[in-house]
Amino acid sequence: MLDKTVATLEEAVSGIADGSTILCGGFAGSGIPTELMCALLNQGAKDLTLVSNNAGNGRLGMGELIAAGRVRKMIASYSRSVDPKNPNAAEFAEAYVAGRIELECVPQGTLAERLRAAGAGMGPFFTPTAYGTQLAEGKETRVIDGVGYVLEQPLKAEYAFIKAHQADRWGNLNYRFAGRNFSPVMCMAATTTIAQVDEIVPLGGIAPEYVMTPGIFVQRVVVVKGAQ
Amino acid sequence: MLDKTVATLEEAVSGIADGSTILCGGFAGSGIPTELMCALLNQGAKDLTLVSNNAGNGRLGMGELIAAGRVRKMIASYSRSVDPKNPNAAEFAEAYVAGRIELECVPQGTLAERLRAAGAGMGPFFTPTAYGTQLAEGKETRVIDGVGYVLEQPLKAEYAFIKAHQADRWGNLNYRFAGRNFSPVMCMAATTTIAQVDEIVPLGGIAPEYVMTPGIFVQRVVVVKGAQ
Amino acid sequence: MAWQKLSRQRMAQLVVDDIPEGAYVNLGIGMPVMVGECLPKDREIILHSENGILGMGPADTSRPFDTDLVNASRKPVGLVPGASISDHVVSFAMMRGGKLDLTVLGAFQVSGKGDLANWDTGAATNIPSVGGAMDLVVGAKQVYVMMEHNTREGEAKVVDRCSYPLTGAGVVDRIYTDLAIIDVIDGSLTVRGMVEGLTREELQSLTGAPLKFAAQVAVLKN
Amino acid sequence: MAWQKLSRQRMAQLVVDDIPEGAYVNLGIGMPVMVGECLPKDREIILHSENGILGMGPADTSRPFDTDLVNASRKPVGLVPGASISDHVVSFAMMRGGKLDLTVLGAFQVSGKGDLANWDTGAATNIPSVGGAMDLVVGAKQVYVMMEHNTREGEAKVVDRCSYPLTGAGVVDRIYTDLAIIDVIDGSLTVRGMVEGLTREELQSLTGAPLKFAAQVAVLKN
Repeated sequence: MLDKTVATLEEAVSGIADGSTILCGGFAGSGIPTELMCALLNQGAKDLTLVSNNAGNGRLGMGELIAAGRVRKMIASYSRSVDPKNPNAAEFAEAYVAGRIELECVPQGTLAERLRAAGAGMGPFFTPTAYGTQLAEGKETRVIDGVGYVLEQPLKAEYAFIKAHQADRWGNLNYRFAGRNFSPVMCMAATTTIAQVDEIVPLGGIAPEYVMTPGIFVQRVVVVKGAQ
Repeated sequence: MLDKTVATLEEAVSGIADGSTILCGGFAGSGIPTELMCALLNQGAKDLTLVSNNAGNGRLGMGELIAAGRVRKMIASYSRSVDPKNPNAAEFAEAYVAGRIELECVPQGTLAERLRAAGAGMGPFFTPTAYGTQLAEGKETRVIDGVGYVLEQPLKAEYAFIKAHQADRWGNLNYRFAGRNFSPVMCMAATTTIAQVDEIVPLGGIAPEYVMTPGIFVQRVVVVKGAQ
Repeated sequence: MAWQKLSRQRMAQLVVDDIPEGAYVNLGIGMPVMVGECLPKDREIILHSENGILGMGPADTSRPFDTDLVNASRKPVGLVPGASISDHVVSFAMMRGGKLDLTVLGAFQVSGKGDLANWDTGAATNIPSVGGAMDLVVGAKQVYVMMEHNTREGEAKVVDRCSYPLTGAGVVDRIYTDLAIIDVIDGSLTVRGMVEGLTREELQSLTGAPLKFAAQVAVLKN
Repeated sequence: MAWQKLSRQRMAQLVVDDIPEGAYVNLGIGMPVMVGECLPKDREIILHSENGILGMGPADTSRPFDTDLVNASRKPVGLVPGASISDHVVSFAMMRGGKLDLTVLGAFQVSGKGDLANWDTGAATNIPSVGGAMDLVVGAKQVYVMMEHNTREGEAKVVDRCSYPLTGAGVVDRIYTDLAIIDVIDGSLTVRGMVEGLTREELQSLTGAPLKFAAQVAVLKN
């Protein structure tokens, strides 16, 4: 019997080694796997590279990991706090200004495409995004039919942390509204995808046509009721 | 008011010029826009390039267009008939053997990726598929970390012919089961996507989370009841 | 004759007037948000948000805040009938793939050739954060910029050459400022509207790149 | 002692015995279809079809034929509980992206280095038709081939170098024939099972590439 569910958050994040790269789903406060990141704080892995659109969603989770010095590098499209008065990425800003964390700033669509290339087994690809800007500096470029392109590399990872709505024991997932965002592509790009979900439904409980992430892209599922 | 529905198949295929490239959805008999292709036969456009996984699904539609000498070139992954006793692509075979039609054979996954690159506004991409085979001959290749890749080009088109299940007047679509296949990516890769559907539902009749092709990728919708 | 800067409200209204029915539009953060607020309810303009929402409308304030229904500024939004949800890959395919009819963005600077600088002032203390702006400008069919004509310090924001890091080169199609509407055509600027009472010489003196003037220059009023 | 070729049924059973519980498997057209037919109902082996079906099962024959539920051979299929539907882009991402644990394919020829030729015999009258085979072989974690050891004319199908056009170079991990099970390890062939009564010399004489033999060579019976 194929059963990807695990009983506890502790079990969900077990075995994550120092130096791992972890894709963290979520955008602007929706679809954030906060409880998995909190569990990782307890688990102890360090020297991590985190990949996420934003560099935190308040102190809980990613902010704590960064504040605790466990994150070596952040790969993100938007690491500043959106609202300086109510900063969502204060811990990152502090670590960045102090030179304690490395940042790779990637255009948001290129971030999605680099993850997709990795998940789909592709090599590098040419994208028009960022051509002629400083984010293309040092990268191979090519002009085709008058349009400039930048060669970008696949971005794969050992782990993905995902927040989904429902799962079955085969790891099929669905998401609520814009909670979907980067999650499907991150599930594809990681060797081991760990999903925290609101609830587990029986096999077949998600209609085949409405599965948003097929279980083949998911390795561990844990229920977190009343997630942040 | 934004209304992409048109009343007749004739209107749906109007304006298609000689020499156009048309993406035709469908795989192995499912999701085939047969009635749109039949309408194109009446419409008269010639010197066409058709892009489709298979080179026909019986005589009706694509077979007739090929038999009538209206198709200059076929881009497909599998142009042979699957069952020689009950051939699905007899008209193509006849035209091909007689030298009346050109064929570009593309690995199925590469066909999907080339369409996706066009639809997503990307440039060329490196894929491991076909590396070291005759389908990579004459193409740029690169070896990265010991893996060989072939550079493949985006494949865009003036038109896509799509069969979907339901649509609303904004062009949002859903599909039944494996009728989905190439359709979503073909909708993305064409300038003008023309969808034949089983029925039109009111705006909001397809739940936002279950829209399979957002209307932004669809330009014309026509109802065909009891489609082949 | 004295002249008055256009209000932000009026600038937004001018943009709205130029959006065709049925257009797919992405509105950037900052001033462009007002364009969304000015859209008449009887027009079908379909708003796109980079986090996969197509068909964004006002949030239903009678319900508790739903974190899964937010825009890129983390603000609550709603879904209009006909809305759809996509993941980030498809959402950005819409942007880069030329499917959006229009994006309206704020800017630090726009050059006379249509270069846009709107993501970073290049200050040493900045945390580089580009978001989706670079994808939008390469893909949207039309890129409109909404910004004040001059900085608070009186410096031109329409410049000969951007001193801030570029978001994209030659990507801007039209600029709406509190003084003028300026088209970027074949790498040069053509004024198509100016506030009432402003002279062409005055506008040029407040602008860092050479201006041409359309045969018909509209008179803009608050 | 006389020896007998394995039946196709027995070959399929040998493959089934080697598939771990919970594996994601794509079965090619032709002989591999029998593997699906041999799968015991109490095992959870998840079958993938290139047209976006993950979790394929037998068709419900009590219902009329549904053209939207077919496999790559245009045959009716069903969906098991837990099945999902994807479009072609995602379906092939599973294949190329290394998510499938196993694909079982038919072959015209396999070389001693694991090169596979299974899409074209190179005949001038052939219509080039590759389908999804090239994507499968670059991506699946394990590529098994099922084929007869020799052609009807007695020619070896395990060859030193494929004379037919390649599907992929160095991609095959294991070969199941009606005479033997052969692993491809570091570019050479190691026999791990042979039909009862066949000598190593006889097997080598029927094979076009040099064979090594595992420490334990299983005895295969019908």
